[in-house]
Amino acid sequence: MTATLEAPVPTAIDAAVRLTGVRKSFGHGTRAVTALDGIDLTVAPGEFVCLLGASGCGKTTVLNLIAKLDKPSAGSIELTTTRPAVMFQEAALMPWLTAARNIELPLRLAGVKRAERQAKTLELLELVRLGGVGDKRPHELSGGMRQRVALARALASAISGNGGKASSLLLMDEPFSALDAITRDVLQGELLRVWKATGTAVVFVTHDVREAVRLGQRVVLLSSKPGRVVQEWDVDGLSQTAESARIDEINARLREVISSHAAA
Amino acid sequence: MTATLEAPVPTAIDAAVRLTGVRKSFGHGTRAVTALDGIDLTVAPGEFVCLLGASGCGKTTVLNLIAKLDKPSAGSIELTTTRPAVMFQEAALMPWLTAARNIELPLRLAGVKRAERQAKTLELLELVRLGGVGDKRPHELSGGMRQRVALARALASAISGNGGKASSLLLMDEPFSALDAITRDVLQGELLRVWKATGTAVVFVTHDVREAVRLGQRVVLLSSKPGRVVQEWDVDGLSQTAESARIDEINARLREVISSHAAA
Amino acid sequence: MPQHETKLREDEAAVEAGLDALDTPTGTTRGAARRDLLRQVLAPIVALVAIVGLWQFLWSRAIWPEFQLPAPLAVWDQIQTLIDSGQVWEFLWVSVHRAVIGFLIALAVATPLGLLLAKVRLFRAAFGPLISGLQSLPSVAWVPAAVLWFGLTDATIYAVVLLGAVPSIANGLVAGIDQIPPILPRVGKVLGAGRIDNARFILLPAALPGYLAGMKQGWAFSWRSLMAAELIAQSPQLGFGLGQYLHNGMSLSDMSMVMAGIALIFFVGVGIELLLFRPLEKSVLKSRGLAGTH
Amino acid sequence: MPQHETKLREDEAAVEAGLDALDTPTGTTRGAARRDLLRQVLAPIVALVAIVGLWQFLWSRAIWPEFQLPAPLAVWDQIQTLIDSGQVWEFLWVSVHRAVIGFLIALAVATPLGLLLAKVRLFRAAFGPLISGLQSLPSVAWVPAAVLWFGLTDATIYAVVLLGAVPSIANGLVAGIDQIPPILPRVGKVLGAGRIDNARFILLPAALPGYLAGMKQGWAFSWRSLMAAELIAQSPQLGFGLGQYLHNGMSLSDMSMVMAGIALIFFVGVGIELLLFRPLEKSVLKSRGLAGTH
Amino acid sequence: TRVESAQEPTTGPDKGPATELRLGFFPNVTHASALIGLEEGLFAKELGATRLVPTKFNDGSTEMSAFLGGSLDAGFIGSGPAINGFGKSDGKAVRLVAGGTSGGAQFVVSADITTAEDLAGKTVVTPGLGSTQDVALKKWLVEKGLTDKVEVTNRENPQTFDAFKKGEVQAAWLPEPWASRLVLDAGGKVLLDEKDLWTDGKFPTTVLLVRTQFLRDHPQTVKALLRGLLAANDFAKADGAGAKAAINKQLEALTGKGLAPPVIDRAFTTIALDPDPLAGTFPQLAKDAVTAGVAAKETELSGFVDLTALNEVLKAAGKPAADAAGLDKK
Ligand SMILES: Nc1ncnc2c1ncn2[C@@H]1O[C@H](COP(=O)(O)OP(=O)(O)OP(=O)(O)O)[C@@H](O)[C@H]1O
Ligand SMILES: Nc1ncnc2c1ncn2[C@@H]1O[C@H](COP(=O)(O)OP(=O)(O)OP(=O)(O)O)[C@@H](O)[C@H]1O
Ligand SMILES: [Mg+2]
Ligand SMILES: [Mg+2]
Repeated sequence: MTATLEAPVPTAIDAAVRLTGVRKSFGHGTRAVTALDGIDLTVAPGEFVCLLGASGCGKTTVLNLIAKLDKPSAGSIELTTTRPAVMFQEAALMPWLTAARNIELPLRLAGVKRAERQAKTLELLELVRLGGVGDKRPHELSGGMRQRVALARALASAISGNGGKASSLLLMDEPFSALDAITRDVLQGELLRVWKATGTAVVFVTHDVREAVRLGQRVVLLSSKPGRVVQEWDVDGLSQTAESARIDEINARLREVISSHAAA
Repeated sequence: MTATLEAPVPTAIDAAVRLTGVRKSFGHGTRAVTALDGIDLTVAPGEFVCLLGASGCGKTTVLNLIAKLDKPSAGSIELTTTRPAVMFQEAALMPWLTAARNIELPLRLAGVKRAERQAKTLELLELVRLGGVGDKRPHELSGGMRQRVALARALASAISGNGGKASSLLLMDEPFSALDAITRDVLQGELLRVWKATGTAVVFVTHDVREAVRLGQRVVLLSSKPGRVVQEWDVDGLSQTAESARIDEINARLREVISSHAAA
Repeated sequence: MPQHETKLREDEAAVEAGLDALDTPTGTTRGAARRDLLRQVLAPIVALVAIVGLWQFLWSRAIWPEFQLPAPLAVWDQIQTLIDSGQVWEFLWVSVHRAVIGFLIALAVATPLGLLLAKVRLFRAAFGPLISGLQSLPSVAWVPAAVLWFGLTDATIYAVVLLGAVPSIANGLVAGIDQIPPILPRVGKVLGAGRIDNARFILLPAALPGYLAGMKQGWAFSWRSLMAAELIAQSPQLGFGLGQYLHNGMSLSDMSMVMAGIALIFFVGVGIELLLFRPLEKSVLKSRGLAGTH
Repeated sequence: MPQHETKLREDEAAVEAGLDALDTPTGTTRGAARRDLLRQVLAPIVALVAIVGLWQFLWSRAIWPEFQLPAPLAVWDQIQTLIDSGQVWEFLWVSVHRAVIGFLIALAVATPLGLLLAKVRLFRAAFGPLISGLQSLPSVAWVPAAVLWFGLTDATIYAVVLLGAVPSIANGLVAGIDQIPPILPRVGKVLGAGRIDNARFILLPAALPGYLAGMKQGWAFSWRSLMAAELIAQSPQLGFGLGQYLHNGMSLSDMSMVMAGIALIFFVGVGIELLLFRPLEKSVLKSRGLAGTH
Repeated sequence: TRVESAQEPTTGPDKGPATELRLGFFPNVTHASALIGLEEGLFAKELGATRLVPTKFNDGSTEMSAFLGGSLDAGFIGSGPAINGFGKSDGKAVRLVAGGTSGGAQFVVSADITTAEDLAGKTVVTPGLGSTQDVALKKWLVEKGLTDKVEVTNRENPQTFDAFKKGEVQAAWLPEPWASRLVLDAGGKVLLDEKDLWTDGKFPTTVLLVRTQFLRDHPQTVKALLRGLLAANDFAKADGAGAKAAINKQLEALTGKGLAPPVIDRAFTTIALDPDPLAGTFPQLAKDAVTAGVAAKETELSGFVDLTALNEVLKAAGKPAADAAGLDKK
């Protein structure tokens, strides 16, 4: 804990995550579905990558593979970071724990001391604008509130996972989908702040092109059936106008990809 | 099914739904939370109303009350329509049924004949762009696909619920939140088509002001803690420019309401 | 037609509302809580009184001779005698403390066993069926073997109790774990829980409702096995418990004594349910929003 | 330090991978399926063989006298004799068909009972504890009463079986229903399901995993109660089942016969588990994505 | 507030032979008459068209329950449960119609016990609370003044046998063949033969009970049963070896195994098959139960014995009548 912040040791690969020729099929025989086929994707340490794609194209599957929750059917996945922190598409809160205890859970698993844990939890609750509802159970929360608790938990996991050290990874699956515009704005800002402060790499799935461009340094578009990387855009440090042009461009391409799929 | 479409019989009240002074608290004693307080809301037969509000302000609670899934703590709720069809915020699919059978369930409960049921189900699957995955179980679907199955089920329920007759009601809780922009566009179009064809009243919860203005005839903004109707806007038949002005106006008001709450 | 339908629907609604009203008396929060408690206590008593009333009625009609259906009062007299002589406390103490100890040991053995069964596929394939087979062996079958192996000691009794309760609790835990939404252990994994932490922080709490159900069945097995063991193995070393009392009633063909024994065993079962499992179950379900109010 | 940690983590990962490999042999789909089947069948056999081997070893060390621990072969001889004389089929038929009939009746009674208990609060408050109390009454306690009331007929046997199995299955169903995510019955309600439809299309299927677990426990209760009931007496009306065979072994104090009886009862238990409950359970869990591969 | 019972056995007309006779017994040497009669078909022959349904029981109390529940018509049973059952049904359910076996119970102890005094501090086993042997032992202990010095427990006979063999138990009062097995297979010796406690060495071990209602309705069937009983006893008297073989065959069929020849030989010497129920001993037995502390008050035995049928059958066979000792009248 008292270790000084070290710069990430440059590896031979110099990538936080590298997927090479990854294929993933579900099921056997005739019922088999190939969700992903030939995914190549590299995320540099500290990079913020946004994944876009049609509903059902395989974005969640990519995150699961990176998090080692599933095994690829073919291809390889290399991770040089610490255990990634994941925010699932569903809130997936432990129904027997209060909101605060849910957030505390990763800290507890990481062996953080009680007092520190509680302080951190309170801080995170405030961050997701849920101060005061820490003692509520998941079933007493609204959908958006649950999503924010899940976000806080993922952030707690990200903090505890790297013990304050660099070269960590945060995987987020549509983290703001159930939030109103204002709360979303605030949380996007908070996320960027955390990202900048910790230098963690982020893979961020969203359906909102505007959000992707605003947050990400790079936007990756997946096709569907099977999922493949179709195109990538560098969206870092764009001016206001360039940003809105890029949004239109991506939107157009997205429409093209999705319609072609619908036609197929 | 062969009955001719009748115009809704004008009732003395002439409202599909009327909430008068509705209050709703959860829990007892010191842990009690007042989610809604003094909600007055009228939805005319065949009207399309969009509900907007901060995360956790009570939108879902309003829908639950209208659907008679909860009882108000005070105030009255009158319904002149047939049993409302509801699309919940979660997909809430039956995990033991395939996608197709989930969609078929309301038809089955309504006693629709087998052949007709199946034809209808196929049609609805196509409508939500899920032709071909009808035999998959919910856990084999992506988040957005599940949401679309839930949408198809709600539409099936809406159709079966009024037996083709008028004066029905459709309650939808963020039905498109997990969908990509293109699919969402398509489904918004389909929803409008269904609405126009059946003359059903719709209460539609969303966080997307643009969507609310595009779809709704009226937009209702709720404040939070406790939820109250703050303002309403008529957004029917606006021109392109009027629409975007209205969107900005609503957004500003929303920001105002939500920040005031955050400050409180 | 619509008019008619509406009428019907209203009637239905009225009926349902009536049922609901029966179910959930409305009122102030405090009043509701008190009424809830009252119902918890009163309802089983009323049901019991009704059953005894029916019994008394059947008896008074003299449809069956006294030795087939003794009078409720005769049975009560037996119990009264036991209470007056203070013996009842000895019986209850001997049996209940044994059942509780046996149950706790069973719990301690069955929990790791259940976790292994649920989570190590090979172990489950190999031992799952054997454990279920073990569960279906009647206690009476074990008693002679256990007496032969352990003599007439408490070890015999505990062996018989464990052979019944352990598989039942383990199977309950396995069923509970099998029903955990798979996303929760996945969350545990990404949050950095190892095998032990996963069991402790995710699997066991997540499986708790199913586990509790298994524990209830396990308790029933413990208690039944204990009674069977006490019925068959009798000796001063073993003390004198409810099973032995029941056995004496049977040996003497004394129906009122048999019924008194059954009544005592039954009351212990009901007591454990009301004092232990019911509150546990309620709080577990309630804290998860599963209170089942509908 | 980080280096070291990484090393540790890798080691752990290797261990886990090893365990996983044991758990889930990778390979082609067909191969995997075949290996899965093989494991289902082979693993319990290997486990059984190991247990018998241990037994043989203990016997060969002659730690206990023969009448306490008979040789596995002596027990096998007993079974062999039964098979040769064809008697074994009679025993099995008598006992198993009774247990199955009893179990089915119990299921038919317990299902509506469980639904009522789970869904009507007042009913649950009144009868829930009584049913649990009933469950904790040992079958042997009922035998004299049942003989008095129903005579030496199958009715007695079924009464004893039902008194054990019905509460168990009903409690299992209640536990299953209690664990249903509340959103599902709500969905049922908005989709227009009445009380009956709700039970049929929502509650029962949703509670199926818990219900199945209860059924397994209920089956164990049926089978155990049946064995206790079969000990009562032997007459042409009652047939000659496994329970009677076991009892004969006991009254001859012939350990090898007792063990043969236990073995037969055990195999029926394992057989029912492997042929009925295991596949049912697997398909139910699998179709819900709960196959528990992790 | 109970209405007058309609369960008084009705004294209707004789209903002729029954269609079915359900006969209870134990697979035990003390039930020799039943086993021989069944094996040799002697009951069936006499019963003719009445179907015989033999029902094997494992203990007296269950058999008594079957009687009380009306699912048994006649049955061989120990004198203890017989008295007990009669008392429990207020003298209604059953009648004693004949004797079965007398003798056949011994007090077996391990080698180191030679006198009654040696029993102090030991545990003695009997087959069941209120069983014939249980009562006999407890009464004996009272007479010897050992009641508080000796612990009496009940175990099933086979368990007692195993425990005796393992040395866990040093004394047991058991019926045949278990007394013989303890002596021959487990190294026990006889401390006391129950015979020696009774005048003439005769006491009822097994008797034949008939359900009162059945006796009223079908006296002919009961007589046929009794003729079968006499035939079985005559068979045993005429052909001792044949009788033992018959018993062993029945045991084998019923329990899967017969008795070793030495055991059955020895057991046979201790018992006597006698249709006389020795009614005169029953008041004493009822008293003993009170002395032994297994009954709170002495069972009122008047009306228990009904030897009308037996004496008719005996007379027809040219044998002397048996005496009901006054117990046949209310
Ligand atoms: N466990 C599974 N079994 C079978 N098929 C699956 C499974 N999980 C995912 N799939 C399939 O894989 C494809 C990709 O699913 P995935 O969840 O990755 O989509 P997604 O891009 O996250 O979509 P969404 O935006 O709707 O969340 C889908 O077609 C889905 O049906
Ligand atoms: N069962 C419950 N018990 C206690 N509190 C509840 C319960 N259900 C809802 N609430 C509270 O009521 C308030 C409104 O919840 P509701 O679900 O209606 O919000 P919402 O407007 O739908 O929010 P979102 O946009 O996040 O879905 C919240 O503060 C929530 O905590
Ligand atoms: Mg997804
Ligand atoms: Mg909501």
